[in-house]
Amino acid sequence: MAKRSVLGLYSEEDSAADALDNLREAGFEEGDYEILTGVPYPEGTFGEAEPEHKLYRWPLIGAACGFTIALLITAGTELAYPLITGGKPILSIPAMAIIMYEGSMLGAIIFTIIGIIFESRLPRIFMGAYSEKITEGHIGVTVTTEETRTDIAETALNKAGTDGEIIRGWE
Amino acid sequence: MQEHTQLSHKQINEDLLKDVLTVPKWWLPAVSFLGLVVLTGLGAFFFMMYHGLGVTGLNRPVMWGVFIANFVFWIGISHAGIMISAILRLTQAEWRRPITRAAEVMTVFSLIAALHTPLMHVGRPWRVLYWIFPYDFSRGIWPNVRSPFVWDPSAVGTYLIASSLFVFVCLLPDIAILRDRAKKPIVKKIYAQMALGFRGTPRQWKLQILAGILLSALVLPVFVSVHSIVSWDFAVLIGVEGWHSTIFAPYFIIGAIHSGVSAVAMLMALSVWLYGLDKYIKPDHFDAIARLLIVVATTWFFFFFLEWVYALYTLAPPEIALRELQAFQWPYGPLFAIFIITSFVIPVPLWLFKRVRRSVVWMFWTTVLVNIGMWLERFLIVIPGLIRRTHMTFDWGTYHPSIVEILIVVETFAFVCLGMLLFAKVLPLIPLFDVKEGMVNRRLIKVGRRVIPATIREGLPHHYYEKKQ
Amino acid sequence: MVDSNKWGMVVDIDRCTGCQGCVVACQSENNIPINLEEHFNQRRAIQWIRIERYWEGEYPDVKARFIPIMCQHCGSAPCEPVCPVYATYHNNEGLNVQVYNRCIGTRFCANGCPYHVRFFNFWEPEWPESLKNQLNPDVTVRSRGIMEKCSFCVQRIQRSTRESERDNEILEDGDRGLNPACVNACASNSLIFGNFNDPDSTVSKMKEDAMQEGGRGYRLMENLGTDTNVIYLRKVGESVVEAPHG
Amino acid sequence: MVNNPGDRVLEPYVETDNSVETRKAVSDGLLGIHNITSNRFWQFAALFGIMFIFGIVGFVWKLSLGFDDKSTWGYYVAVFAFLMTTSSAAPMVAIAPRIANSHWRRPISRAAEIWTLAGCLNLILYIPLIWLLPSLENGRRSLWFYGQQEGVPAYSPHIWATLAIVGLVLLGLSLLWLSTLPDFAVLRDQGEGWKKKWGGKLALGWRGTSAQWNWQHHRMGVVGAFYFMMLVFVHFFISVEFLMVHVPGWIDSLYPITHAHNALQAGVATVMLTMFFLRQFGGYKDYIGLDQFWGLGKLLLALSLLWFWFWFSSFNVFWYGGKPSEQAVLELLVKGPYLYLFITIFILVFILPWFTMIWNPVRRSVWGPAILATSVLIGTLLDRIRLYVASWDVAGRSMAKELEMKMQDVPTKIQTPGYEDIFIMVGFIAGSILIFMLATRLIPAVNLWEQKEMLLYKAEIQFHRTKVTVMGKSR
Repeated sequence: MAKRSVLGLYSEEDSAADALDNLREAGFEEGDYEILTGVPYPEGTFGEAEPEHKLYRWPLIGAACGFTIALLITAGTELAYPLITGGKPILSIPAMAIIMYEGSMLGAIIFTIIGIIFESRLPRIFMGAYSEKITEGHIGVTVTTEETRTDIAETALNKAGTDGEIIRGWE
Repeated sequence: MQEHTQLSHKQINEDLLKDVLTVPKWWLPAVSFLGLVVLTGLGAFFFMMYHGLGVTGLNRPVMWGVFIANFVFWIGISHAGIMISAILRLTQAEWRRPITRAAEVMTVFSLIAALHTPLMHVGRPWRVLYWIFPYDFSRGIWPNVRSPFVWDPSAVGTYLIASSLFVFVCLLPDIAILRDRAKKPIVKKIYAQMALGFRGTPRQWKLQILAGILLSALVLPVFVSVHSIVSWDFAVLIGVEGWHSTIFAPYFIIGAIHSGVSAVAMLMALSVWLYGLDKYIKPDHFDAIARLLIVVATTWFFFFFLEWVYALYTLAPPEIALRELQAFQWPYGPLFAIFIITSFVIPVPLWLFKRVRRSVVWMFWTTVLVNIGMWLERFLIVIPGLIRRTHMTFDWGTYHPSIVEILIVVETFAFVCLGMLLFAKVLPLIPLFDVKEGMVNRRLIKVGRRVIPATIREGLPHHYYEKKQ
Repeated sequence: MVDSNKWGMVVDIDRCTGCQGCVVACQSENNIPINLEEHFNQRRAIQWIRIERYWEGEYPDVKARFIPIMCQHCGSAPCEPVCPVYATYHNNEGLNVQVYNRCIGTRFCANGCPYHVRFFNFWEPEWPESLKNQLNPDVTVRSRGIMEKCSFCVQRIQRSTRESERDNEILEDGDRGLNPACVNACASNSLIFGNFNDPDSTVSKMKEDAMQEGGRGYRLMENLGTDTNVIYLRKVGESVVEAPHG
Repeated sequence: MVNNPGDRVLEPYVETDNSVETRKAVSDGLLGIHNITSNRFWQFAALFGIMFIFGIVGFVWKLSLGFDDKSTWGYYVAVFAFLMTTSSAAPMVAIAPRIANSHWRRPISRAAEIWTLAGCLNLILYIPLIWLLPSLENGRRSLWFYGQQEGVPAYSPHIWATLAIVGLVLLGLSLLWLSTLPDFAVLRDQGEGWKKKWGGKLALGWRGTSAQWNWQHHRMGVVGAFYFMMLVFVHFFISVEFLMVHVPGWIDSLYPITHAHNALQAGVATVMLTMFFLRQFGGYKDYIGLDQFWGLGKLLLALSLLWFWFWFSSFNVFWYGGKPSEQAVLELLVKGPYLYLFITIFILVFILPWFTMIWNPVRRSVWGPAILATSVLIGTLLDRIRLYVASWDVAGRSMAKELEMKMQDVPTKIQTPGYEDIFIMVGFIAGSILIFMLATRLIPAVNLWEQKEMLLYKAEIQFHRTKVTVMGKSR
């Protein structure tokens, strides 16, 4: 079923926080509503729940992959075409170590980037209810809910004293 | 920061995006001129490719010339970005905020510039792909992983990919601002695509902050490895006196940081003059970076000293002869003197004065001097080592860079400037959200009559303190 | 004849007259581009083997000493591992071979070589029309942009070994078909070529008594530990030219 | 647009709780802990004292054995170098963050500085070495590369090294004294008995005028900077004159830096361990928090990564170059008889700290950093033994004149330590700990004035719906 999203704009941090309280009273759970800000505030400024994430896994997985691939490439090429150069051993560990190191770092970084984008739930196709005032310093509270409950959300948002009109959008 | 102006977010948006969304007068002529220089350089490259490397000044003992010196120089500059942004992010230095992005962007472009010359200077550039990629599947021969020239692409490639992705991720919130500010619908659409629908939810912000810290921690080791590997291009060779020295890796790194951080100071001065960002880049920033430079330069000088001490410590006649050539014989003697004076003797004592540290003009010119000196340093590492008179009597030479080489070297400089200008046209050089965060987190502490600037620290969240008791 | 060969050379400095015959022979055998005057002025001349001349003593009693220098075919060569594309490597016959097709011309090897016997083709090599037909068909004509160096005339080694296998006769030591051009051209027999793995070959015998205590034998730049396959024999007589050491 | 929060240019003032009461509370609390001396303390002090006496015995015994056979002196020099790399490097942990003006250092800095007192032991250990160093007369390689030139004192290496080491100790003591001045004043005013007396003597009539504070701040900065430079130079001398000159062909221009870096790493580890003991047994639980271990942990992680980088930079160049002389040096120090020792060191000093410290929970704990600090310290001790015993063993073969070492010159087995060596090793390490313990009786192990200064700059405030810490930067 189609979801609607409602956005209220606030000029005061506290009123935005109040809006969250009202929404909780109105029976919306975490995840139904979200705070939109133009600047990173300290965690829990609006009494919102601390977002969970598993970002720290990504670089480790990436490093493991990169390391393995680099190991396969280096050792594989040396063994597949065993040419003696400068009396160095066929499997020259220090030389391999350097490339394996770079490989694991590359893997770690690429996976971290993917992890960051994935964990912050991007890319997002539909913006839903959004206002350009947010990047000007307003604080937005958006609620995503069924068609039927949008009015409840609106009243809850209004009670905290929105500044300007309520914006509705499709999810 | 001592003096501080609280600006509204609206104000910040207008200040920092005006040159992105509109065109300054000087922009078009500057870009077209630089573009011309770049095209000339590329023309010179194709000329060289058509006639062979005979058109350069290279000869039998001197197989590497200004190309490689230039390569090392640009790799050095490229270290500034990570140096500034990563280390200052990790140490939570507040003054990093307006600087980081410009530095990172410079990293990306100077890395590409660095890649120019070694790829151009090979004998058969049209076969350069075999350098890194499999030569011939049917015989299964791949690059020789024992060669430092295979370590190089792996390291530089990693560094390039990493830093450009780093820049992109840290750009997301600012692209979102551009998306909201852009007037033309088509431009708006493009920015909207690039912003990936960033809306600024707490989760997204938290991951932004984490990205800054985590990626810095990951890129730092890469940045150390890159220049070490570049230095091993020289240090592994036993045939050339003055190259086979274990200190090369740290020595190159610290030299790179020296020239790189100076380049960042130049960049700051230029962005103050060209884009009028004096509201954001304050004398305090120059002061801080100059203090950093004093430390870096002194450390660098100590490494330089060690390298020389150990060269002479061997008491090997060829080594001593080489050092004489480097330091006292024409034309390298004067170059050596210029290098020492410009990269250490003049700037460092000047930076000891507060008035110099806090003046844009002084900082600009001193850092320009440093970079002249550091370019010469690279030149003096590469060339005399090859020119020196060896045991094989008939085999020592001289080297004059030809016009072709000079054109290509100039091209790399123009390329970096052009890249920066183009970037600044489409995306802001100063991270808006970072500056805004700085403003939000800024507090003032009154102690008696003194007002002390303070910031909200999120390094160790408060509940850790609670856990502690 | 032993199964795996280790080709090498012994150079007797005492016999060398510095006649440059080897240099000419090498030029014509290996299709080395003609070094015009401007090539020398540009310091880009190519000589796979060259005669270094040292003056010894003070005028009037001054003596010229000559030492021919070609690729030393090092056992652990500084030039080999630095090549990113395996264009130079050590083959199982003890030769330091250069593969022209693989070379992309980074010139790393040339910097690595302490003997300076690696040469880069800065220009496209050219021959006058009259000389087009004297090019050796067994040897590749190198294009510009790649490295080249002494190969101990690998084409001759290959041919003679192939032929000896074909008519299964033993490839005897010092066979003129086997010898590199410079060795054949040397009027004073100061260059001797052979197989170090074959205990009764001339070179092995010479090496044996040259390298023993008090012998005349030495290697160039022994302190670099390059383990070369070329043995030099000191000058005999009243004044011994101390050969250049590192 | 009054209702646009972006236009709200706020003047956000913050109140910090630096009232007289809180300040008094802090100083009283710290003084209270400082004044307690438990029996356990005396028991341990006695134990270390006895060990130290053994050390003195070993020292005399060693001297009685004579200086002729250099190869037997390796362990002795190793102990000297170990003390040099731990106790003399510890103050850097106070100096560097103080110059960077970071707050987490405040409870740490004093303990780090007290370690300089142990530097006096280094002086005692150093004296015999003067007779061990070969002079320039026998044409040995020297940092003063003017071989046997005229007009150069043949003993110039000894002179320079002595000056540097003495200078380091003096600088350290003056640094400690400078930073303790205000606390001596506190002892003078609040302390009782002998502490009051000595505090009065050492405080030099410190009254805390702003001029005095300014003077003290700047002097500490200058002395700290000089201490760092001196430290680098001392390690430069030690690593060259006591290590590299003895191994012909060991031309490793990076090594002095490596030596200094090992010192920094070991110094951080020392301070970590000190913090751990002060927190668990010293009663400073409320003052030494997790973020101290956190900060130190990050330092140790960075330094451990650097350890590998420095080692590999040297190793790779030697391995690739393949000169016989360099191969011999590698054979001596890494591949040869010391291979297993080296692997142990590699694990203790690099692998362990690296793989554990990358985990934030480990860095933010109390036990994690302590255990890793121990492993780093053991590793560093073994490392000193590996390097010094190996090189002095070679020196015993009197190859100082030669420029290069041949493979066959490389010793095939590790020198076994004599009883006197073990006595010295145990005794002098115990001695430095003893000095530290006794020093903490007079000098507060967590300094008072920096804690009180902290009150001015740190505040816990309510930010809308959350609590945050506000940190001010004074200078």
